[in-house]
Order: sequence, then C-alpha cells, then structure tokens
Amino acid sequence: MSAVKRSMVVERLRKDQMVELLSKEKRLDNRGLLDLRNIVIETGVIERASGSAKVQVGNTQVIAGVKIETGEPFPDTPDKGLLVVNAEVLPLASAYAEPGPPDEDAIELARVVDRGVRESKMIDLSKLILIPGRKVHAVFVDVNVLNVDGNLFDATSYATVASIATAKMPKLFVDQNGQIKRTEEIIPLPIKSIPVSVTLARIGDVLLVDPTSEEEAVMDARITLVFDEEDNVCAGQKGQPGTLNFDQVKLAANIAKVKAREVRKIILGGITKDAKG
Amino acid sequence: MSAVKRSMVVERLRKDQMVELLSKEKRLDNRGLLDLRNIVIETGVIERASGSAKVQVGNTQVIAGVKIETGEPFPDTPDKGLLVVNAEVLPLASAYAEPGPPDEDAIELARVVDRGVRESKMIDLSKLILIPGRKVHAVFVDVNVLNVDGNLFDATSYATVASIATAKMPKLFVDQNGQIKRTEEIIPLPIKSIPVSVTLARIGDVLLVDPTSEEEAVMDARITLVFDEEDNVCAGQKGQPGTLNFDQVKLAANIAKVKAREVRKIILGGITKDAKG
Amino acid sequence: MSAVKRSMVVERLRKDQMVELLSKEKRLDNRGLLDLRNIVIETGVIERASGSAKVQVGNTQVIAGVKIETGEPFPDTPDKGLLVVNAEVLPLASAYAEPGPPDEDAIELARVVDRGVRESKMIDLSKLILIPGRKVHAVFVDVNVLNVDGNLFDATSYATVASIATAKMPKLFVDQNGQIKRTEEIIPLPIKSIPVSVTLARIGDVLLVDPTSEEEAVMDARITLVFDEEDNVCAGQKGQPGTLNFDQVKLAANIAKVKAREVRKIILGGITKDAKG
Amino acid sequence: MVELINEKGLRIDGRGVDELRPLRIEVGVLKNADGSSYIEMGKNKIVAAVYGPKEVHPKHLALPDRSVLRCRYHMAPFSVDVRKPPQPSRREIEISKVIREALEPALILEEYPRTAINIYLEVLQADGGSRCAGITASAVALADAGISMRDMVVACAAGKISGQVVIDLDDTEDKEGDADLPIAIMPNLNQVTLFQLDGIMAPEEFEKAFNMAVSACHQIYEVQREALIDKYFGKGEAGEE
Amino acid sequence: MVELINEKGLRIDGRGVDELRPLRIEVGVLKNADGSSYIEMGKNKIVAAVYGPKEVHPKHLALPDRSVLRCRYHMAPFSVDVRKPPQPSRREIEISKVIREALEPALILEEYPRTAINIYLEVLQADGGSRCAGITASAVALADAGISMRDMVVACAAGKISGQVVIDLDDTEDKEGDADLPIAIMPNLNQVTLFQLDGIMAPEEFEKAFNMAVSACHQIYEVQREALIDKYFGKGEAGEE
Amino acid sequence: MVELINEKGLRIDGRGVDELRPLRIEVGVLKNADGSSYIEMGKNKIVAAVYGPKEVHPKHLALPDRSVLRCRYHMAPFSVDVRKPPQPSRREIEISKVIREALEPALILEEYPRTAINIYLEVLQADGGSRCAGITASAVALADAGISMRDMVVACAAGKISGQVVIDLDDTEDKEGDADLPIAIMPNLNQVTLFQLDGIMAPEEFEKAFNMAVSACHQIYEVQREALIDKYFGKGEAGEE
Repeated sequence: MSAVKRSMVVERLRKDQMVELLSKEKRLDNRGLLDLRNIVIETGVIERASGSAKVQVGNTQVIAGVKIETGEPFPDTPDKGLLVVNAEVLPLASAYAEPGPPDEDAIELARVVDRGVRESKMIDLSKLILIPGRKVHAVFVDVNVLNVDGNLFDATSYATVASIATAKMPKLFVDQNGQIKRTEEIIPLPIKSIPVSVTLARIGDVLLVDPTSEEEAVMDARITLVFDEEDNVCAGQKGQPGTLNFDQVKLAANIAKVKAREVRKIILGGITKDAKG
Repeated sequence: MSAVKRSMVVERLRKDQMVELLSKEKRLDNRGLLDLRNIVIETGVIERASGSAKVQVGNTQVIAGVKIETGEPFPDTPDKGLLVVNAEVLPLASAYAEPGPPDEDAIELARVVDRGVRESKMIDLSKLILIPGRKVHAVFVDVNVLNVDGNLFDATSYATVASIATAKMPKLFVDQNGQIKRTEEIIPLPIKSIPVSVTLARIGDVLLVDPTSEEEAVMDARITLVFDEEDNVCAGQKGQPGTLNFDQVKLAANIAKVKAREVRKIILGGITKDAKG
Repeated sequence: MSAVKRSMVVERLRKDQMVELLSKEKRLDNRGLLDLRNIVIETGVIERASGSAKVQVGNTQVIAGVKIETGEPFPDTPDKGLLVVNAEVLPLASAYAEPGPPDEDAIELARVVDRGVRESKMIDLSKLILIPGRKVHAVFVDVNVLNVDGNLFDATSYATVASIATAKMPKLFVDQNGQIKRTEEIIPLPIKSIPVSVTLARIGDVLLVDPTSEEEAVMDARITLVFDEEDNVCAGQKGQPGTLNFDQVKLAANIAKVKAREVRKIILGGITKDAKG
Repeated sequence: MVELINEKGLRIDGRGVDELRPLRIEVGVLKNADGSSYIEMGKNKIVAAVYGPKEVHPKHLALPDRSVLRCRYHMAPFSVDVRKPPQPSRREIEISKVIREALEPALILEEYPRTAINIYLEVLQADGGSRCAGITASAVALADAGISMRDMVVACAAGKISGQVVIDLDDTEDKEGDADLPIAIMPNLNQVTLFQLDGIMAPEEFEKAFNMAVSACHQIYEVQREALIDKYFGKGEAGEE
Repeated sequence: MVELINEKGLRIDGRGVDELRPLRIEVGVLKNADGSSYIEMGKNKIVAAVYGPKEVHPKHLALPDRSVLRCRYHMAPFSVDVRKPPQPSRREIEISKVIREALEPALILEEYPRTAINIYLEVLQADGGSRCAGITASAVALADAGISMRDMVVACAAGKISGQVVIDLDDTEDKEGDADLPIAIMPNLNQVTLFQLDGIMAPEEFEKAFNMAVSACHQIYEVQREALIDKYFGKGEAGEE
Repeated sequence: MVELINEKGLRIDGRGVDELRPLRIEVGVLKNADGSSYIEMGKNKIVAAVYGPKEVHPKHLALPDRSVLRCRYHMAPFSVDVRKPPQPSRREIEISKVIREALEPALILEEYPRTAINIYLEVLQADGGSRCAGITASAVALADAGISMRDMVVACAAGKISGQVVIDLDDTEDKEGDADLPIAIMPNLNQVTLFQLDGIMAPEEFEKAFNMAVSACHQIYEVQREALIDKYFGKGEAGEE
C-alpha cells in the first residue's frame, strides 16, 4: 500500500513541484486546498450482507459489508454487543498492494475507522444483548478497498458508517428454554449517531483536505479527525513520520469540523436513498 | 511436489522423445497405454488408527489413517456427520517435496479425493448423528504420501477408500443426561458405496492411464474421473495448464469407466482380506 | 539466539585460546570451573501478575510472570490442573535475537524448564481441580529473557520456580448451580517441592558450571540437570552437537547435585523475602 | 428434498432447463489495474483485475522464456450468508489453481519472458457458479489489459437437478441438486481448459450435460464480445448502464 | 459509572487534574543493547532497547541515503490482567507504527545510510498511557545509544474524565473516562510527532486538553534530562535508586 | 496407579526388566530417497529418509567448510490415540533438534562443504521411545545413503517403573512410570550423543539406569548391523519378510 520505491531524485523533484504549485494554492486536479473530491455513496449493493455500501471518493473505491452474528461478549464488557471492523487493501486495488494478511497500514486504517464508530457511540452496543454476559449480537464490518487513489481513511469510514446505518437484521428473542429464536420482524441496528471523518495532509507549510495518491506520495504528515453531529471530535490520528506544529493541529481540527458538516449531508443522502428504495 | 526446475532444452528433448515413443504406443516401462501398474493394497496396518491402508501403485507409496472423533455438525448440515480428508506429500517422499503446510497441489489432491468419497455417498453421513444438530461423528482421513512416482490422485483415493471401508469404532449412545457413552460393541462405518478413481494423462495426442512421475513431467493435461459400482461418474477434475478437446474428454470418461471396474476388484480384495484377518 | 555467524578462523582461534585458558583451570571472568556467577532473585516485581520474579545470573537477566486462569483439563488427565511454561528470548535481549515466534532454541528452553517443574511435582496439580473433568486452574508461566549472557536454562528455571512459589490467587469455589465464584481469601499454589537446575558446559576436556555467552560460543556440549530437595534428579537434557563420554555424564550429575544445594539456598532466600514483604 | 423443477418444467427462479441466468459484463471498472472487468451472473458479483506483464519478485521466480501467470480467487467476507474469514480457505486455493490452469492455455505467455501476469478475482457476492463467472470475467480483464491471447476463455456449468440435466446452476440448485459440471472452453479452438465434476451422473447424462455446458459457453462468449466491443468501439448512443 | 473525580477535585489515586503520576526513568539497564532505558510511569513498567545503526537484513531493504527505523512495541503476557498471548495483536502493530512515526522526526537518519536502527519496547506491566511512556523511554534509549537527534521526543496524554480535562490518565481513567488524547512533541522545536484521540470532546475541551498535554510533556522532558545527566555525568553521592 | 511389574518381576507385556521390545529394521524402503529405513520397535512404526548431500536453498545458509545437517521428526495424524494436527508441535520441534544433535557427532560433515543433508522421520505409529527408535532408524538411513560416518548412532531409553529400573519403556510405562532416561551413544567410540531425563530417580538409580541404557544400545546396534548387512550383502536364502 505504501511500498512504492521511487528514485530519490525523482521523488524530490516531484515534491518540489508539488510544493511550488501548492504555494499558489493550486492542486494537480485543480481543486482548491479545502475542496473535497466528488463523493458517491451507494448502499444496499450486496443483497447477502445485512448492510453494505460502495463509496467512491474521486477514484478511490471501497466497498463495505456488514454481517450480524451472535457471539459471546468480551469478559470485561459483559453488557455490550461486539463490533469488529476489518479493512483489506485488495491486491486488485493498486500495483503496490500485495495479497496476504493486513499490513500495518491496513491495520491502522481499520482501527482508526473503528475508533470513530465506537467513540461516537454510533451503535448503542448496550442494546445488542441477547442473554446478559452470555450471548450478544456481533457486528462485523469488512471493508475491501477496490481502487486506491488516496484518502483511504475517509472513504473507508464513509463506507463503514453507511453500511452500518442501513444494516437490517431479523429481530431475535430468547425463549423459555434459553434458546435464541428469530422472529419475522426485520429491524435496523440501534443507531445513535453518525460520525464523519475528515483527513488533511500537510505538504510543506500547506494543509489540504482529501489528498490523492499523488499528494500522499509527497506529504509530510496526515491528520484525520472524526466528528459527531454536535461538532464534538470523537477520534483522531496523525500519520506519517512528519510533524505538525501546535497551530497546525488546531487549524486542522477547525477545518475538519467545517468540512465534516459538508460530508455529513452526502452520507445522510446515501443512507436515506436506501431507506426509501 | 511439482517444483522441478529443469533446463528448458532438456525438458523439450525429453518430451519429444516421450511423444515419439508414445506414438508407437510404447511407454518407458513397457506398459501399454491403457495398462495400470501393479496395485498393492494392505489394510489394518496402523493398530492405533480406526482404519488404515497402505497402497502402492508402482513405486508410488501412500498410507492413510482414519480417526473417528465426536464433534459438532456444520450449522448448514445439522443432520450430517463430518468427513475431513487431508493429504500431505511428506518431505521424505521426493527430492522436490518440502516441509510445511500443504501447497496448492496437495490441497487439490485432498479435495478431489474428498469429492469422490463424498459425492459417491460412500459413507452414509446421516447415520453419524449422536445428538441431532449438536453432536456427530467426525471422520478424519489423513493420507501421507511416502514415495512419489506419479498418479498420486488414484493412489491417495484407493488408500482413503480402503481405510474408510475397513474402519471400526466403538458403538456410542447418548444416556438420559445427554452424556455420550461408549458401548463394548465395535461397529464399522455405514458404507453405501465404493468409489474408484482413474486418472489419465494426455501427452501430445495420446491418452494413457496411470502416469508415472516421468510421464507427468511431460504431460499436457491430466484428467481424473471417479465411478461408483453402477458406472455412474461421481467426481472429475482436469489438471495442468493444457487442454483436452471435446472428444478426448468423452474418450477419457469411457476409458476410465472401464478401468475403474478393473481396479474395483483389487480394492475389494484389499478390503475383504482385512475383514477376514 | 544462536545465529551468530563468525569467521571460521576467528572462531577456531577463540576456541583454542579458551581451551588453553581452561586447561589452567582459569576462566575469562576469573571464576573457578565450578564457581557460579552472582545470582540475584527478586520476586513480586509485577503487581498485575499472580506471581513474578526477576532473576539475574551474572549479566543474564530474565523476568517471569505467572497468570492463573480457569480452563478445561486435557482429556487424558481429567484429574489434573494445567501448567504451561513459555519462554521468549526478546529481541531486546541480544543483537542476535529476532522478533517472531519462539525458535527451536527457545522451545527447547521452555520445555526443559517445564519438565523440571513438572517432574519434580513442584505444583500438586491434582489440587487444582474445580469441577472434576471439566474445570481446573490453568497456571501460565511466561518467561521473558531481557539480556542474554549465557546459561539461559538455569536463569529461566530460577525465575519460573520463584514466580510459581510466590504466586497467589483468590480461592475459588463452585456454587450449587455449578458456577465458579471467587472468595475474598487469597491463597498460594499448592507447592510440594522446589526444583533446582544446574547447567554445565564441556569445552575440550573440561567441565564447567554456569557458562557465559562467550563460553557457550565455543562449548562442545551442554548438560542440564534438575534436582529436588532430596538430591533426586528429576530432569536432564544434553544440548549442542557435541558428545560426553560416560564418565563425563556421571561426573556432571555429581557436580550438579552439589551445586544445586548451593543454589537452593539462594532461591529459598528470594522466595522468603517475598513472603515477608 | 426441495422440488427444483416444477410441473411446467421451470426452475425455482422461473428459468427453463437450458436457460442462463441474467448476465452482465462491464469492462475497465478499476482505474489502477492494467485490465479489469465486473461480472454479474445471477447473484454473483465479481470484480476481476489484471496487473502485468511486470517484473517478478523475487527475481529467481522469473522464467527465461515466458511470463509467470498467477491467479488469486478470493471471496469477500460478506459475499456469503455466513461471514467468511478473510484468509484464503482450502477451497479458494484450489479454485485459484484451476482458474489459473483454465486461463493459461489461451495466453501467449512466451511474448513476455521474465515477467509476471497477476489475475485477481474478488467475489463481492457469491452465487452458484462463481468460479465459472470468475473465469469469464478474468478472460475479459486479460483482453482489456492487452495480453496476447490465442482465444477467449469462457466458462459455464451444467448439472443435474431433480433428475434433469440443466445449465448454469444457482446456489440452491448447486447445494440441493445431484451434480454440477463446471467447464471452461476456448470457444474458437474447441478446447476444454477447465473440467470439474461433483455429484452423480449416469454416463449418458454426463455426455448430455457436457454438450449443454459447451453450448452455454458459446452464448456467454457473445456477451464477452459485446462488452469488449462496447468498451473499445463505443455503444453508440446508449449510456453505460 | 464510576466517580473519577471526588468533590475535592481529586482523582481516584489522589492526584489533581493537572498532576502527573509518579515517574522514574533509568538509563542503560541492559548490557547487550547499544542503548536502553527503563521507565515507570504510574504502574507502567517498560524496558526500551536500541540496537543499531547496524547492517540491514535482507539487504534490499536498506536505503541508500538514510537509516531504516524499525520499532516493536510488545506487551509481556503477564503485563495485563488477563494473560495476553505472546504474538503481536493488531493493537500492538498499530502502536508500533505510531511510536516509530513519533520518534522518526527527531532522528537524523541521513547520518547512517544503508543501516537499520531497531527500537524494542517490552511492556512488563501496563497501565494507562503505555504508548506515551514507551515513546518517552525510547527517546532516552536512542540518546543512550548515541544516535544523532534533532531534539528529544516526549509524550503524555490528556483526556476528559467526569466532565473535566485532566492529564496522564491511568488505566481506570482511560477505560471509564470520556476521552484520551495522547500526544508526543519535540519540546524544543515545538512540533507534534504523535497525535491520537479516542473519545468525545467539545472543540474547546479539545483545545484545552491539547494545551495541557503539551505542558505535561515539558515536565516529563525534565525527568528525561535528569536521567541522562545522572547516567553521563553522575549523581554525585546518590546511589542508583 | 497401574501395577507395571507383577510379582514374578514381569512387565505388562511379559518382558523382564532388561528385555527389549520386538525390534525389526529394514533398509532401503523408499525409492526416491538417497537412503532410507523402516523400524518397528514395540508398536513404534517409523520411516526414515535421507536426502543429500545436496545444494542448499537459500544459498546463504550454506557453510563453506561443511554440510548443514537438518532433521525433521514428524508424527502422522493417525499415529497416536487422539488425532494429532499435522503442523509441527513444540514437542516435535524439540525432538527434531535433539535428534539432529544426536546424529551430528557421528557424521563427517566436513566431507561435504556447501551442501545440506536432510533427515526426515515420519512416525506412522507412536509408542514409548519413538525418539530413540527414530535415531536408530536415522543412523541406518544415513549409512544407506552412503554418508561418511565416524561411528553408528544407536539409542534406547532406560527408566524407572514400579520402583524398579528397566529398559525400553513402552507407552504405558512411559506415562504411568516414574522416570524415563533416553540416551543415544556412538557404540564404538563410547560417547553419549543424546541425553534426556524426565522423572524422579535417586542418584544411584540414575547411574544404574544409565548403564542399562548403554547395554541396551549395544544390543540394538547388532540389529542395525544385521539390517545393513542383509541389504548390502544379502540374506542368503531368506526372503525379505
């Protein structure tokens, strides 16, 4: 995913060129520094999944599927259902992706997206209990990256959120003998919040949103912030071996807060379309 | 198992020579194209196993052992016992075999042999239930290849079939408390059919049965067909990146059907000897 | 752990020099052949563990922690609790250690230490049963080697033994419903014996105790013997592709028996300090 | 036992015995891949991508006289009813192998010595016949990548359900039926490149099924052609979907 | 919900909202490592070791213009309440990555082309904030190994518990509290090298927490300095503990 | 506690305390291996194969002055009462190591620089003492492969059951007995190449057991010799079994 090995000279030239361009507030694809690429969210694309969403952010393409199973709670949270988010950058997504178990980049990706969902309390996990301490609903979200063109964090987050928000499952109940039975009723997950992720890159002295692969190849640092509907920040992560100064951190948080409101409408649009369809 | 890397020139010469010989209907070991090598089947060779068989097909040598345990049925087949067939080409079997988990060749081998047993309904899996939906017999067949000289598919199949056909286990029952108990009675597995596998190779325009390692090294394609006692075909697999034309497929099926009758007698002989012994 | 690849010429020179020195009964660190290095044993160093011990043998440094969980007994020993000893040579312990699962050296290390504890009957495993055949205490001892300077077998054994001997756990009981409950009472493990390990190296014709890394680099063979308080030998292991003659084996056993008495006092000191503390 | 063919001779989804499921193939769906395609065949939804010819890593795996072909057939965890763990199962490993062997005869690998060509299949949703759909999609992606080919490759299963020979089994028919016979052919060279069989058929049923599967392959081949023509020579006025 | 701050404004362990846990750093604790340190921060007990700069294996991973930095954060099985299996968890893999990225900006890796520098952290006992304590200890071990550095790196979390912003959360506060914001900074260059956030904070709380974490880092930096001075210039009369 | 020795001093299978189990060794049982053997010792049934000296892969593992010896001791899943998963257990890894170290002193590896010699042991059925039987069989297979040897290697255990010292423990005696002392020796050079001990013995019992194990090794050595003589100089009139 990041194993691109380029000639150092070329690398430096590309970066110089990009910094020069950015200093004029221009980007290779003609966007402004704080302009997002086009975001397309389609839900309900995989009938066999409980919930699913295909998301395009520019040429970045991901698909998420939710499976809801029953399982045992973790010993230290006997009163909560389970949420597991996995992400794989499929080998078909880029010339640099390799088959095999998720590498540290894919693990970080899944864990940051998971934190946004978990810490925003998107799913009320306390409502996913079947038999307290023994049987709970387990929500598995698997996200497959199909085409890489930068900003996997946001694309993966949007697909995860949209697939969870539109997931449906048969209502279960526990009979007198302690057996779990399913009813005919189909219900959604208990959704309390919709978290929205916004990622910025620092290249030289410039902060920009929604970086492409070409921008990520020369960026110094990446910062992702996730917000709920009340502008609370609920997850964050800096990435890459570059730094941000104190003002840049605060500026990034402010920019992300504003852009999150913009993306929120698009996500809600994608979710609602499904509810109607 | 197939990782022999030879000089391409030598490779081509060997193949030309083989094709020339075969065009005269001759083989390196003087067999006719449709002659099998000598097949020796010994059962009951491992006392600690529920069933076992050592099979030699020419210099190919394999040993199979059956273990019968109790386990849980798969959720989608709650009314069936379990059958698991594994095959390993041991590193002692050839200069090209490596220690480690089964490679794609060994996995294909095990799965094709498994299909023959499963699809012929050799074992009546519906009779292997102890507590419906919860406890069933699980039949594990492990096949170790001890010496490789071609046609592992048939040798592995014969050893698997002979070890299953002669396997014995204590009769179990479920007491009032739902505990599984063993009786003194020793019973065989519920056997309904004996599948017989026959493998052909295409080299140039010629089809031949029971290829040796030397023949496999130059073969274009391999085709395996499995038959039950009523000449029904119950499993098939083409292998190798070569093709067969439509007539060759049908011809192979006809030849295999006839040869299967011949092998059936040998397998039944090996099984019966054990029953007496 | 042993993957040091040195120039062969240097290797041979080092060995010649060492053999020469040893023939005068001298060692690089001025010890006599049968002198141990300084042994320091601190127990109770990890509050979150049920038991723990940090052991230094010269510059060799290891730390062991005990965790006591409940688990199911092995089917063939339904009337016994579980004991699992693991050892890892951490990558921070030496320039030659690598991250990753334990290699054959670390596995041998853990298994030999485990045998000493198990065969001396240090823990009365029959007293670790909660529900016969179904629930038992499982004692996990994990030993991390922090710095390698030879004689890991003895250092690991001392840390294991001291951490087990000082481990404490809440007393559990089974209520009428078959549920396992914990009481307020804190109890030690049922300790019956304290095994003591002593390792010797043969270099040339000389036997010496407690070898350093430099001595191990040139040793021909290593022999470890473990004794209980009545001078019974309860575990042994020769290592390295060198031999011992019959007299050397018997001599090693006699030396080890005597040195074990000396080490026993140090271990008991380390354990007792904790009991007071 | 489920009734798989009704008294009118129709199958559960209303098809006749020799009728294909709805089939749709799209070319060039992934920007990064050298060639790609998307297939829907019944409820199968599969993406195929080709990367290569490109350098081989590690180098000692390169062949001096031809390209090394690799294939990975993989199912998304959400593609089946019960979540599938992401690591490759034995089934996926076997299918990857037979798909590679089904495609290799059609490729002129000698044109690309010392390189590798990688085919990646991701099954987003699985129905019966996903290996056949995967082969059909892979061949299109290989063509999209511009790899030299002797012929297309196209695959379809025939089988036996409720005592009758039918083509293109769906999931229920595959599980509840009597036999499944997936094949792949090179449609112009009349060569079989994949052949598998699972389940019981009498010799005459086998021959009938084989012939029906060959015919079905020829129908699917037309859809492959149209998809490639659409991509490379345009659809005229029609939009993309 | 546990009451994490009492009516006197004190936390469970008696600390004020802007008070650090007891902190102790020791330098040079392992004989074999090129640099090492030991940190206790609350109940965290962590050993850090640095090996390098040294040859890279396998060689093709070496970089022509700088050293390759590697980091492994690992928890001992007995470091937490429920035994942790020894193989690295996803959490440990992520933390290893962010720690490496937190340290790299401070290292002048260009001075050591074609080499590797390995940082190993073993958490012998874990409390809240083990990644921060690990970064703080690693920076000291890197200095002890004599690696050229632009600045120290020092880390501390702030967070929100019982509605108040506090620093240096322990295990209970981390689990029962509302938010945790671990950061690492280069204290003289005023640059953030690690930034993570877990839990809900309003924008103004976020800014306050961030500022408090920066202040806390400066306090810890003093302890780092003293530990290194003790090692290299002696403690005068005082013993080692 | 099981009674392992009856009032007549006989063991469960009727043997005396210093009596070996039935022993059979066959040479050259596998066509492809450079050397091979098959041993039955009690209920142990083990095949040993030697491949080499041959090229080392990967090459950097080769040694300039001698051959690299490798050994894999592996149990078939059906070799024990409860099915053993095929992947190597910790026990198999340790035993592979001690067997390799038991054989290496007898081999003149300096004659084969830059090569590898691989020994593979497959335990088809396991009884007590399978590592000893495996060593005994391996040494025969190495001789069959024509590897230069300083001496044979032969192995046998002594032990303590029902308070008495005995040789060649079977499975029940191993599990129910007090101690097991497997050793391997070079019978002409009087050197110990394997030494392990499991269980409690007083010092004088230990010495007695050790001496008895050495004697037992000499008896087994005769069987090794006969098997090799049979293979290479014929059995006269007798058939192969």
